[in-house]
Amino acid sequence: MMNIVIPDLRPVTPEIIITLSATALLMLELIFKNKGIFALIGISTAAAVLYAMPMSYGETFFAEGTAMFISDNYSAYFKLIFMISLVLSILISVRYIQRQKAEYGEYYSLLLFAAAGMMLMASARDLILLYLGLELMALSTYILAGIKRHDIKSNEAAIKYFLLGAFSSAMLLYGISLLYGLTATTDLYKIAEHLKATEVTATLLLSMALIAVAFLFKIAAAPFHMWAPDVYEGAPTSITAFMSVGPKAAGFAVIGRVFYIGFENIQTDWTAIFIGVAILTIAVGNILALVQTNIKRMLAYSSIAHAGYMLIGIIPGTQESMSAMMVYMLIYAFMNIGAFSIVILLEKGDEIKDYEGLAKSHPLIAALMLVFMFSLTGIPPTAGFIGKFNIFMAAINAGYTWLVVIAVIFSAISAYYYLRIVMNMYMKEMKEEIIIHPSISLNAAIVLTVLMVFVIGIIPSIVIG
Amino acid sequence: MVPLQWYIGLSAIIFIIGMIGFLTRRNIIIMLMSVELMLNSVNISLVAFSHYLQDIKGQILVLFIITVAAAEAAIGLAILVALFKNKAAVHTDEIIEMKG
Amino acid sequence: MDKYVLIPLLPFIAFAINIIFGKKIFKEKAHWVAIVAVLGSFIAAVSTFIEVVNGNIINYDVYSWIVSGNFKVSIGFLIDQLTAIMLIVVTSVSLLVHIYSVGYMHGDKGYYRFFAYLSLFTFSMLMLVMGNNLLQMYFGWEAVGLCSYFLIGFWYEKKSAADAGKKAFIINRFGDFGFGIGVIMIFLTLGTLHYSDIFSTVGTLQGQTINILGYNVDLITLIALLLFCGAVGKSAQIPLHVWLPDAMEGPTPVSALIHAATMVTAGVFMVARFNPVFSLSEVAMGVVAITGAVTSLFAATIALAQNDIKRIVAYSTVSQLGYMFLACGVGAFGAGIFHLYTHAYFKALLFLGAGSVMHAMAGELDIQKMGGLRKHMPVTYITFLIASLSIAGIPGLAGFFSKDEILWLAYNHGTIGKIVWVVGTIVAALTAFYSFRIIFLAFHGKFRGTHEQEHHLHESPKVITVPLLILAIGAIGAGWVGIPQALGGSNWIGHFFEPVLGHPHVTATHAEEYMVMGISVAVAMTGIFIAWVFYSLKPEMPKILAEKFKGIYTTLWNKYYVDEFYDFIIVRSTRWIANSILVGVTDGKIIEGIINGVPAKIRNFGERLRKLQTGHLQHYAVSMAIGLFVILTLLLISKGG
Amino acid sequence: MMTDLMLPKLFFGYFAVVMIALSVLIITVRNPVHSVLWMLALFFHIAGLYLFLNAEFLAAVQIILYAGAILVLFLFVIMMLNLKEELTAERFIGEWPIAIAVGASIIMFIFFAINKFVQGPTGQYSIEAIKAETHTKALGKALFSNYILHFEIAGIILLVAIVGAIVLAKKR
Amino acid sequence: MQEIGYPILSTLIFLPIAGAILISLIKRTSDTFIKRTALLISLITFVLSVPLFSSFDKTTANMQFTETYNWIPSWGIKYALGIDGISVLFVLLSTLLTILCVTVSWNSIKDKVKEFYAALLLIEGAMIGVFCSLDLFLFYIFWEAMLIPMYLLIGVWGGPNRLYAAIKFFLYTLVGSVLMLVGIIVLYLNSGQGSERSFDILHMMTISYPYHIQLILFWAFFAAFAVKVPMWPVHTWLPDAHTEAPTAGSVILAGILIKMGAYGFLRFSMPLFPEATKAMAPAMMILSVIAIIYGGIICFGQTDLKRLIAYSSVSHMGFITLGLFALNTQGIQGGILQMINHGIVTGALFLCVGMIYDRTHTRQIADYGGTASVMPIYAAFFMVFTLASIGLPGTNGFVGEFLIILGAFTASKTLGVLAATGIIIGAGYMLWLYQRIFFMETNPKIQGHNDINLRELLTLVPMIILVIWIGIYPNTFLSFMDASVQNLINKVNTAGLVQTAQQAVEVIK
Repeated sequence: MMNIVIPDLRPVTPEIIITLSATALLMLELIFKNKGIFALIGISTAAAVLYAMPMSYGETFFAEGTAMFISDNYSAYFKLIFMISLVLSILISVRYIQRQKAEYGEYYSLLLFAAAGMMLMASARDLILLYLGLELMALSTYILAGIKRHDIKSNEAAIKYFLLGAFSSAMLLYGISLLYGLTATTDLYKIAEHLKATEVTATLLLSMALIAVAFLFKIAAAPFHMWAPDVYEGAPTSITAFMSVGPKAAGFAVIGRVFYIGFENIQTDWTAIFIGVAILTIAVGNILALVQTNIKRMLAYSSIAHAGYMLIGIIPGTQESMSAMMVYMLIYAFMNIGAFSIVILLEKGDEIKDYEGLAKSHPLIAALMLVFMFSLTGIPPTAGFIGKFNIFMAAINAGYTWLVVIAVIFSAISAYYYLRIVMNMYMKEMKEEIIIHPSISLNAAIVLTVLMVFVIGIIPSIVIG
Repeated sequence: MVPLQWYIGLSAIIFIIGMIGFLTRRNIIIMLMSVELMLNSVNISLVAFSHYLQDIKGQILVLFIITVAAAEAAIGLAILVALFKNKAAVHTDEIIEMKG
Repeated sequence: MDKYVLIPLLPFIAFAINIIFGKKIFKEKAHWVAIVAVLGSFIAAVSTFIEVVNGNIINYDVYSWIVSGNFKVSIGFLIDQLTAIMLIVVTSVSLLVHIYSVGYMHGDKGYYRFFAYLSLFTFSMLMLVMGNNLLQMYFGWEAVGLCSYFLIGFWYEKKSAADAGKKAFIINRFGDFGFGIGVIMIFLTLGTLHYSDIFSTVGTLQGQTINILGYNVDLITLIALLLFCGAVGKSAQIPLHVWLPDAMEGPTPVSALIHAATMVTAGVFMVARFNPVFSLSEVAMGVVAITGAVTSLFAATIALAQNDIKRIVAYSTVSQLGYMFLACGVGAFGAGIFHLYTHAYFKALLFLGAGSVMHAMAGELDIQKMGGLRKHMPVTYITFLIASLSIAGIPGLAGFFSKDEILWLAYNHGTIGKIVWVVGTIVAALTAFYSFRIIFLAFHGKFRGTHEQEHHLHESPKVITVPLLILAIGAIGAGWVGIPQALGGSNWIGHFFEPVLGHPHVTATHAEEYMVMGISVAVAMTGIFIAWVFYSLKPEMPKILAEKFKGIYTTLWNKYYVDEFYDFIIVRSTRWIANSILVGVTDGKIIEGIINGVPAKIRNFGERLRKLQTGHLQHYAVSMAIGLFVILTLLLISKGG
Repeated sequence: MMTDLMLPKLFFGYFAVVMIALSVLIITVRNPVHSVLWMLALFFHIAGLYLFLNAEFLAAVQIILYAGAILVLFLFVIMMLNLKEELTAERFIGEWPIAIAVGASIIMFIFFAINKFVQGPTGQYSIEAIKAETHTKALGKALFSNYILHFEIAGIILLVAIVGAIVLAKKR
Repeated sequence: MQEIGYPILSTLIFLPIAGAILISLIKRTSDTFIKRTALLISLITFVLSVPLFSSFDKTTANMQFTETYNWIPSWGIKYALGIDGISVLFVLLSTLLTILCVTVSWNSIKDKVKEFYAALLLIEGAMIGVFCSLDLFLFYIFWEAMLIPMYLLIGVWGGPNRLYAAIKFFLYTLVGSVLMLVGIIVLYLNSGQGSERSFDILHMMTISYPYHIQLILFWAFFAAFAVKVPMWPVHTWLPDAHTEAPTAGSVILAGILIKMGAYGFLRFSMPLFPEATKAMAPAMMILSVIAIIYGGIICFGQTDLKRLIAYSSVSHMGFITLGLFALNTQGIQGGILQMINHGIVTGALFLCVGMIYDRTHTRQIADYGGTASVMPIYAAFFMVFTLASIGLPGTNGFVGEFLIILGAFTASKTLGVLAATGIIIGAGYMLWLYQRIFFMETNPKIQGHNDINLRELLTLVPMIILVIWIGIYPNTFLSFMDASVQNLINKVNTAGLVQTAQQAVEVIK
């Protein structure tokens, strides 16, 4: 008389693949001593996921006739981004974590777990599932941030990230609980239906605010951004690269879903919030980046600013703007990880002054860094320009011209600090000998990113439309 | 019959107390406990809701929250231990290596 | 390729050759290229002149220069009586000066350069006079200005020379500013710049007015005056006369050619050329006449007190130019040009004579340090004397006829005419005085210079004296083409000009004409006599007078302080504005202040913002809480539940 | 009438007062060990409240997992650090008034919000229904059918926690 | 129009870029080989650009040598190239100047030779791209892309204060450009009236935008163009950039880069927002006149050779914008011609300055004097360019300035007169400069330097030829722009008439 319905697992295949291989890695660690193989497995897993994705379209897990897990274009696109950031992070990690004495098999499996968490977030249409995915991602990232456990900075980054993360997820839960109380369900679509039927209450706004705060924390939008610089600086650079893209993307993914589907009927309210936050984020990110001396911190602030630009994609809520935001995310993944991979390439490349005279000793590397910097600034013919152009066009089309004007002014200001790097590389004399640590995987990552930066910059049609 | 608002109020109070604890205490462990406090307040309200809504999802969520809380505690304390090994510090104002 | 084109082209070719190959190939032979070219164009000019005399007016376009929308202007030649006479003047004087320079510039390191510039000048001057449209005239106008800039500053190592050249060019620019606007006005009103069309249509503008700052100004008057600005600059009339005396920094042949015979007369030429426009505006004519009269008086008075031989001659040039404008102003365009033509010869002669003296005195210019030169350099003395007599207006010599023609026609020309006639007569006296002041001080008495100077004294070589003699012939005979009927002549030249310049109507009788002549001759004689008294009979007299009228004397000596005034008003003030206002304040403080200030502000705002990022994680948490609080405030206040 | 109307309210009143008091104690007492103990007490009361809301399984879990596992873990860690110094050290951060002000104002809003609260539609799990098949069973059924995926993920999360704890805390 | 065997415009754009890539592959030790390659490429580019001159159809105002491919269909972006009478001359000028830049840098650039020539060629490609693009998006790409190599050119091979100058140049221009970007997007979004949205300029020109939009867009584009020109009061980047940039950089800046602003006005502002242009023309003209006089007078306060010439550029560009916004044939033709002239003359002046700087390594005017005795040939060249820059008849400067003043005078007498004063001022500072450098007794600092060598001579000769050619027979060049300019003017003048007519009809009804 126990009638357990075994639900259709097809849509979850990618997640299952990635979790299985992550678990497998944990065991393999006992067998293989050469960690290179792990990287290989990780990459091939990503490939498998991407392969499995198309055949996994559909919804699943029916509770009272509604789905909880949905695998559609939206989620697929974000999963693509996750996989890209995963692969690139793995590529830039291989030699780096050796140098950092942090080479554990768990490193890779944790990366995979984090990715799994993100994928769940992207696909969840049920708040409980969403929460679990978020926690899976978050917990893995906490650990990864602190994985250089002999390094005080790494510990500090981890503890800060962890505490604040826990704090924010508590808020998220409180919001969810209120929402549950209001609607008696955790399924976004049902919530939406029910909210449409009833009139807007202050409680709803409260819960929305709480949820928004939690997500904005994840994408490091001001004023919930303050963890980012410290954590980015302290964490191992490869993880910083990963964090600056993956969790951010996941955050945007859930924002898109929850707010567009769940809170559809109070769009005006949350749009107002996001506009304010977006402006603040762009301003704070760019202005603070101006005064940094540590390149990882600078990139942290720059990534905050970029989050602001992406929020501009969220605000209008048109099909166009959403896709623009996603495209930006993709481009951002390439250029940002590219920049970080250069940072990793250098023996000591954390301080901006470490780059003085790089063009003299290593012209090629300098040139590559130059490309990434200009792409982050958004100068054509790099991908960065396409991303910005796309977002701004969507926003203006939706009538947010004034917002775009603010954004472009700040993006012009941002040129100043990106150019500082270029200036140091090309126009200053070398202080001390610059040592670099190239490796096949790292070079592969750099080549891949720079290639994409240019290809997308020149033939944008491959990502837009 | 106790009105639902009371439960919500109670959970709200505890939530805020937890929050204040998190915001004010220097000791990281206490901060961690404050977070647990907040989570519990959420649990209370969830259970209350699910009772009054005659719906079970809330309680399932509670179950998961407890699980996650456990995991969080484990990881958090692990990080704390690692930190403690490098630098005998459990106070937030002792770990300001990175700023600006 | 007809000979009209050759007239200007030959000198230009000479210039091109000399400037490119002169330094390397020709060196000391550079003059041959130039002289041959000028000779060629002289011959062409003469034959053209004969054609014109036979009543063949040449007017045609060579090619169209600038075409933009409805604006069309071409390079072309108009050779009528006026141009023809100018051609003769220019090419002949130029030729003589070329020859003269061979001796004068001998051994100068810029020898080839000098001849190149001379050729270029000849080309430009010819373009100026031959042009059949205003823009081409403007072209020649600026080009001659350029050449004078080069030649004044020929010895550029001397600061004074460089300054003088620059001064000449820039002051001319002031004149050309008006000229240029005049050109544009003409185009905008008449839609063309070609003389023939302008003169045929200008009549339609009569009575039209244009509003300038609320005043209604008669259009023709405006145009005429704007053009006259150019003339004032080029011909060194008040108030733009200051550059000409300084121009004497250049080599003497240059002074003779450019600053006596040809370029400076371009203004007169232009006014004469535009007589159809000028004669339509009483006001303009009046202005021209007054300016001329005032200038001639003013310059003559200055000339009295100068000691530098070339400067004296320069001021006399200014005053003679004033004479010519005076003539034009009273409608006696023909007389003006006639005087231009005679003046070219005797004034060139004066300069070259002065040059010859300098050559002998090893560059000494102060007539107070000369004396008794007539023994040492007879040819120079004779020629110089002839020139002085001619300029003084002694009957029979060229100067007499032209000057007399002017005075006579002025006398005939209503009230303004009467006034300027009086002025003219006074000027005649002054002219005679200062001319003979030179004669007596430099050539008579006994030598007052140093000893080595004394036995260095010698007559100049043939190549210098021959041109002097030729010019002397000009100074004597040039006037004979204009002997008035009153003296049984035919005033051939007057009639020659009539088709172009018209003929002012004469009301007065021959009797009055004799009277006018008489007066002018008399005053000339008086002038000469006084000069003889002052500088030969009682040499102490001038000193006493100078003491007596110290104020006047110093004022004259300092040329009425005009230079100082300009220096203060224009040069200093401009530099002051540039340095202290534009560089210092607007660019430096205001614009750059903003440009650099805003980023700086942003930066230190960033620095302050940075303080908030304490690294203390509870502060981060608090900021989150505050963020939440703010959001809630906005939401719930706005919604009010 | 009054009694079975009053009794639950009294019950709740007791729980509420004690819980609030306990939570305040937790975040204020100087000695971490004490606050852990107060927390223990709090958890028992929470469990009680769960029973009161007839969620007996959750009550059990609350005791076993929270009180039994997590708090013990906390105690272990606390033992690690130097309590002597801790007892003398400053308890609060310098800016605690700000923090409290913010917290207070937020709760003001929360109250403002929640008395506008309208509860959602009621589902089929009425008290009777749960009573019919025991609470545990009801929960379990849901958990292993509709929420199987969540369940698995929860498992993975715990796995990650273990891995993380090992990676971070183990000697090497 | 005659057919040419190859897609000429694309070739002109991408040959230099390819060349840059090629150069960056050469071993950096072989400097001379790098130089030779650069020279060769620039020469080939020039030769290939000649057909534009020879087989350009002067009778039509249509775009010629057009190439069109779909690029980003989803945004209606095309890869569309083409030139008309307005742009053709700039393309030629770019290809010519690049050669001279290569030769003049031959010995003066010793560090990072490879990067230098690569950057130079990249700039050339981008510049030509700007002048050829018929698609706003494409245009913007080139417009911005040029900043990168130019920034490096100034910042890496520049003078002592180069870092400041470079960043100033970059940010100044960028701020302007991003505002234009917003404008471009708005324009695009409004371009869909009765058809597909597209960035195609020719398509946009067929649409008449509502006046208020025109006004906003005009100012948005103005922000970019005015900074590039540079118009007063946003000119202050120019002196720094010019002064600090290496010779080649200054030449490119003066010769082409700042022309792009004025070109932008012609190509976009006027035909796209005719009514706004008409409304704003007076303001623009006033700004221009201020620039003329301000830029002229401030030259008297300069002690630095390059800085003085830079400020004179401000004044000259004032003339150009004045002519353009006079909105009549003479004004615009004069303006375009004057752009060419200024490119030639100021470019040449910077070449000259570079040559003497290579010898003396000082830019202070006070360190010179009497140079004419030491380097007569050089002095002669410099004199010619000085005269051209003060607009002496017979040089190219005169034709341009005269036409501009004529046009300005037609539009507004007062402004015309004020502008004319610029000619006096110009004569003042240029001749004063010339005197201080070349005349008077020789300054010991420059004693014993040898006169310009053959390479430098050959660098300057083409410029002289152009100066005289345009001065004596400008019609060669004026005839190129006739048709296009007429077309443009008609477009501006007839704009809005239709709407007003409709309104009139409304009123009548």
